[in-house]
Amino acid sequence: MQIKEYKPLIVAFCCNWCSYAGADLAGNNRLNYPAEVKIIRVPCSCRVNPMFILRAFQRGADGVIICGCHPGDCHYTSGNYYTRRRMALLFSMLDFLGIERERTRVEWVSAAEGAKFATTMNDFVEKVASLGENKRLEDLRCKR
Amino acid sequence: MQRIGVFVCWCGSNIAATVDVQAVAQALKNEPGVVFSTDYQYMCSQAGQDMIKEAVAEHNLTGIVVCSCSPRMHEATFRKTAAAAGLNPYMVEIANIREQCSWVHKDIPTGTEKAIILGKAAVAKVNLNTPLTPGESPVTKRALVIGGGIAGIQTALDIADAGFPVDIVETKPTIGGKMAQLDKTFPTLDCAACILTPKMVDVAQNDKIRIFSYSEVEEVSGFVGNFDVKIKKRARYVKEDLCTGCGACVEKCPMKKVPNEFNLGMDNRPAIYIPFAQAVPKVATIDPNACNMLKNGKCGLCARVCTAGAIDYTQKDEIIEEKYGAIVVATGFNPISMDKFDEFAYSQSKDVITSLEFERLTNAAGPTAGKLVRPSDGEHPHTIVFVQCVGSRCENCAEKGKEYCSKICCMYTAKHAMLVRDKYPDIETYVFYIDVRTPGKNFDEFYRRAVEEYGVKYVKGMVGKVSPEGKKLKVQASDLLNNKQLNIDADLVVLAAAIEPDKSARPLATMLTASMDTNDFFTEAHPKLRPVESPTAGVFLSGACQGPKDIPETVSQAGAAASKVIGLLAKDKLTGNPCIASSDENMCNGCSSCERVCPYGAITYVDKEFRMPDRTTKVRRVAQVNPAVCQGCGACTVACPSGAMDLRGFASNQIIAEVDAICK
Amino acid sequence: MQKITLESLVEKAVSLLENGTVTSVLGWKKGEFDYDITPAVFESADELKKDFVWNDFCGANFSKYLVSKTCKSEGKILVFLKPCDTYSFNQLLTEHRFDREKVYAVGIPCEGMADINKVKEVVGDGISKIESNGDDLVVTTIYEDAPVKVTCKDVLAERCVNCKSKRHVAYDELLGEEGEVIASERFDEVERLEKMTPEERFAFWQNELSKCIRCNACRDVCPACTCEKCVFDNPNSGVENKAASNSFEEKMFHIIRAFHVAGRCTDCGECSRVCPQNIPLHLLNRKFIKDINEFYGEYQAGAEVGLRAPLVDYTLEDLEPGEVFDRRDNNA
Amino acid sequence: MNNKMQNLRDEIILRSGVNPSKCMACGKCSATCPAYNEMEYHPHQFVSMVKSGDIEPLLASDSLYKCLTCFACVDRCPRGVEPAKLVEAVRLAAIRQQGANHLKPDMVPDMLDDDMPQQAIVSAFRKYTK
Amino acid sequence: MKASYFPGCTLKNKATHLDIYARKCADVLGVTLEEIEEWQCCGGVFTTSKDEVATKLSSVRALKEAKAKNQPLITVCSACHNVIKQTNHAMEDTQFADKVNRYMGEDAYDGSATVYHYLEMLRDLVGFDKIKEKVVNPLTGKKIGAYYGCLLLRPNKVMQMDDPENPQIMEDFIRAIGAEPVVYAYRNECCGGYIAMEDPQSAKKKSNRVTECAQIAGAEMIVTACPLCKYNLVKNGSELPVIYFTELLAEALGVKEVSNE
Repeated sequence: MQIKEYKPLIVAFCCNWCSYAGADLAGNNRLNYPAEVKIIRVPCSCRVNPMFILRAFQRGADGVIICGCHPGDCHYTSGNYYTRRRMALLFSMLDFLGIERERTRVEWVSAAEGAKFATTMNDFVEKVASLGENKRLEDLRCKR
Repeated sequence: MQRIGVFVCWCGSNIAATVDVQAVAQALKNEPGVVFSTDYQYMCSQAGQDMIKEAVAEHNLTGIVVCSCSPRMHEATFRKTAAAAGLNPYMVEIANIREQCSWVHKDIPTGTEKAIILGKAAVAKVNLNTPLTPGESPVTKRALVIGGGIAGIQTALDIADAGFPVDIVETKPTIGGKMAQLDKTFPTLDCAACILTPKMVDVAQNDKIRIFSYSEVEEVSGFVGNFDVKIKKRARYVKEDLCTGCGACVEKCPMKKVPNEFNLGMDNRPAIYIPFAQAVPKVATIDPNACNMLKNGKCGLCARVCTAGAIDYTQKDEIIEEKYGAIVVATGFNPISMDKFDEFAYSQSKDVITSLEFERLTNAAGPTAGKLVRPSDGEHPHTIVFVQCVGSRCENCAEKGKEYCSKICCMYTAKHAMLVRDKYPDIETYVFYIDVRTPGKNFDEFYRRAVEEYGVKYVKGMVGKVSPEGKKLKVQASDLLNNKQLNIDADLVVLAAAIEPDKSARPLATMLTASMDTNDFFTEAHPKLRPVESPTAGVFLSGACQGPKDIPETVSQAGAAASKVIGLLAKDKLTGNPCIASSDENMCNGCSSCERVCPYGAITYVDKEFRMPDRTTKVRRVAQVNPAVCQGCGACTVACPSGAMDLRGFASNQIIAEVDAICK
Repeated sequence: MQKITLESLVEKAVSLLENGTVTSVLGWKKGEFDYDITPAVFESADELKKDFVWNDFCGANFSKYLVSKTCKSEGKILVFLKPCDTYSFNQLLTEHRFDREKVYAVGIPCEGMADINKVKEVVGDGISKIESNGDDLVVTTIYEDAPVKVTCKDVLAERCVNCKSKRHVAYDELLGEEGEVIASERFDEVERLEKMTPEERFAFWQNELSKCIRCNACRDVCPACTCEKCVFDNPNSGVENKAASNSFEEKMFHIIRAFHVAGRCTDCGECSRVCPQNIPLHLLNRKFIKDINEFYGEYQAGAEVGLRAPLVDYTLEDLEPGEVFDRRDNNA
Repeated sequence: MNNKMQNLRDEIILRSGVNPSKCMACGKCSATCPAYNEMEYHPHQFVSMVKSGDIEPLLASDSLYKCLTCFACVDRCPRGVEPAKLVEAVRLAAIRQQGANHLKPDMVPDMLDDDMPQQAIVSAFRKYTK
Repeated sequence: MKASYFPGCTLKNKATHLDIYARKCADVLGVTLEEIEEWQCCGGVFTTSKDEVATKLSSVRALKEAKAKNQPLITVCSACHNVIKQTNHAMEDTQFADKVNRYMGEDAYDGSATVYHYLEMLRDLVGFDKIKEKVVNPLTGKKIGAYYGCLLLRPNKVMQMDDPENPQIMEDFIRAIGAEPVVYAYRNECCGGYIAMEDPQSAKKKSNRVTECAQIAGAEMIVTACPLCKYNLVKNGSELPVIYFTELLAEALGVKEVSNE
């Protein structure tokens, strides 16, 4: 039997105006990043409800990353400022509960930063992969 | 249950080279709700779109998933296709298997596996999609222009020209703005008054335009197409409808020692005044801080000499409420204070002046009737030093200057130096510059003429110190090209002060919920593609409130803003983006969290009566989203603890479905 | 041990009822046991004189009850508020959750409430009677003949040991003396947990939260949880209550609940008081409060009506989520 | 720029805390410098020469000892470049070399007069001797 | 009010007047100046280089003592003030402070002492209004040009005494003692400083510019806080008398003794 190489599952929430476009640009420029990263498009990073993040973990995601416009560049002027507060508190809480802090991240990626998107994802996947499977937060029923 | 059709695009080899498109189509066939699945070379082509339309008809589809390039590319295309096939356009979802899959992954198994998961997520989402219809709101066909300088004037004229009524609100007693204070304009050297005052008269005579001078905007509520604005008309103690502008009061007023702000304090005016001869409206205004009658009830001379009976010492500030469909900000600029740059001795010598003061000093209607003399002693200057970039391009901007280039100084300084040399060839003129920036039609030619034909001495370098000594101003400067330190005995030093947005802009931006940059310039909706619109719908930008601009640029931007306003006012109804927030009244607590995070002020509260299960009624405060104002960011949906607030098109259960599909 | 007497409260309530200021009174009533005090509405002097209770177990925070009570009756309701209750009172007003006009709030001093679990640790189970006597509680059990004396101070509830304020931030009338805001050590326990390794923390919470039986008592008593419909009761939310499959379900519930009340929680401690499994739920809320204080400046929910909660606010200079940990590592 | 100069340049930038790339070449430092006429290389040249790594001529120049450290260039620079700190860093690079002290104790007696304040002597030593 | 006092080398030798009158006036104004015990040289000039640690140690010791007593540190000599204040600022950088504190024995110092120049003390701690009240011999009619030089004002980011291009503190001081300030452009330009030692010619040029400029503006006297400024101006032939500000203050407050120069 072949032992399957461990590949983490990463959910990336990307805001439509900057980061999703940044991811598109990474594609346009053929900048590779691991296929484990699956992007969900949201209008703004402030649309990301902590529930979505926990749900992802519950269903077996090994890492969740939220990407939005750089502070000051939000298409909706202030959405990412709320994201910044919410996620700072949420991530701190997850850490408080003993969840590895490397499993969560917020990164500001502009529409022009295709390269940053790719490096960020490479780096994030590598970090999460080194932690191994997400055991502390998953719902065992949902395991493949 | 939806009946979903899945359409997998090859994009030639763009997708097909790394993703086994047939396998994707095959895999998605088994997803819940999917009744049809196929692949094609170019889905966006006419043939591809026809394929979708036929499938909709044939399989009675209710939803469509297109696995193709980024939705930023062709979402609109496929929505149109759906609409043409009789589906609601918002029943389409795109799985991005090109930019975010085939182009970034190398081998076919990986690409195919991911493409299938992305397709599944899109299918999961479409299963929960509901048809969306954009909301509509009416448009009040009247525009408000805030600021009556050349930007505001031009915008108002253009809007009125299209047949829409316009109101101009101007804080000063007259419209005209900075341009009215200028002498000549570059690069053609037309006299500013000659080209501006006819426009001011046009404004006064246009029956579509109302001018609220000596007034300010007090409060703004509402939204695009439906703004409610309160305008405070300050008491000028003169009845505008009666005053004929004859000037008898101005002549007779005994209080003549008030610094004249129109001439930047270089001469005095009476307590009752008309800023300048061509003022519009040509109506006198009493300065309440200077008028003896208003201060202590002693005088009343102006009332006695006024044959029209226009003087009214009891006049009070008046609040005017009006509805507007669009608002144009044209609040303009001011030179920055020179207080923090006293190495140039601005506060130590009257003969160190700013460029705007220089304009007044050379203006035929200015304090010296256009005769260029030293302000300190009225003598003819022999050497004039112009210093550029004072306060512009400063790194330590927080305390002193501005980080940006003020853009207009290079050209007006060339103009000043040239005009001096033209009129007074005996005067030596030096211009100290860091760079001469002259991008603009006929601009560089103009600057070269100043140097080559008029003999203006341009020195690359900066002035380090100006020392008033006796009657002279000792100017110590560097000449970088000759690697020398220069010491010039000047009679007049003119500082090209950086310009900054008018102080009224910041509170106005708050009222309008329009965003600003760190320098207090209004931000445009898009720096290249939407340069005259604010991100706040229905608010437009004209002139230097958006960034430093010269007159030609201001006028063209003013016209552009006007055309945007006309485009808006020409509509009877506005159709919005249907992907907006909406609140479930049965779950809403009325806690105000959503209202506080809404960047657009789209959320209001109403008390609503609810029937309870026990047949009693209960009145509760619930949130309502104004569909015309909401832009669909979703900030409120997370702020809402009860989950009453959701975002159409990106509903919580849709996103959770995507998460589940990806994590499954 | 409470300084203010039962008689004075009843007297106040009766006089306000009789002079027509209020038409009902929200107060405490004995439940199954002496220590099992439940909130009750009284509408007559007789009822008050018969059933109204005030002792060291009157911990219940009435603020939340105002949401439903003010909705129903037309007349005014009298509510007795201990200092910590007034914060919830203000917070609910900030969120427009009840009509201030329909409430007559009487602030009463509080010397701290007893924790029955701590009493039981001393005297054991089978308590049949508890009476206050000066600084002591006199406890009778069915197993012992002689009653046992317990010093109130020794059995003070955790939230009262770490009382944050004896000052009332809202009332129409104040009985007794006004106290002061206290510099409490309430974050010490949070800090202790923060200093553990992630593994230790995970083990701690795994152990605590796996005790959760999802009875929803914490939610039902919480004055910040006044949603018309909780997301956990909403089948469309994706997180509705279901049989728990493993400990993560509980974690998710408690994280989301803490997040929903973050910035709005006044740290009244009711969640931990009512938890039948004695899970220290207040620590989750305090963690958020501590973080908010550290990241965005000191903030006490409910200190004033109309405060802008930290999660619906921002500054341009807020720290980045990634900096949270750098900061903690540097401080450690 | 050879390796040695590159190192020296980096060291000077590190020691002074000045980023010469911020300079926009306005020349205000040289315009305001009271010692300009005594200097072979002027403040703006210090900035541009350090930036380009052309440091050897500066090390050899007497200009190093003409700067009065009056900080006029520091305060008036619109870009916050702080040329005086750069001059100091280059001077240190020169006088920290063996035998390169610019002021030696035995030179001092001839320079003194009765009124010369102690401060002058101490300062000169600080600036010229390591 | 008590304050720590750092006189510095020159005030104990060539500029005794600056020191003596500073102390006398402080007594009159109700400020007790406690001289730093065993103070050492301030360092003479501030070396801006980030790797110079030893040159700053003596200033740090003085700062540390003031901090330990929890009182402000008062300086009079412009050079001392500049060096101590810049050192104090440098100590706010923790990396730099770490290096310095290795020499400081047990208690580390963190840059938290407050340093006042005597003039700032007059303005901020005593108040010019109070000085006005205490003046017994107002110097009415005297036209005095304040000479700041460079050290008091620059670098402004650190010194924060006044607007470096248009300072008012000395002018306000001159008004407080009843005289009339004369503003002239070179009051904040360099006198030539320590270059006077090895290049007196160059120092002369600079000094002369200052005095000329003051003279043209109509000053009858120049007042300064710096012994080196005074030396340079006087040595290079100032036609105007150059006086320490403390001496003028003493005169106005009536505590100046008959000259024994």
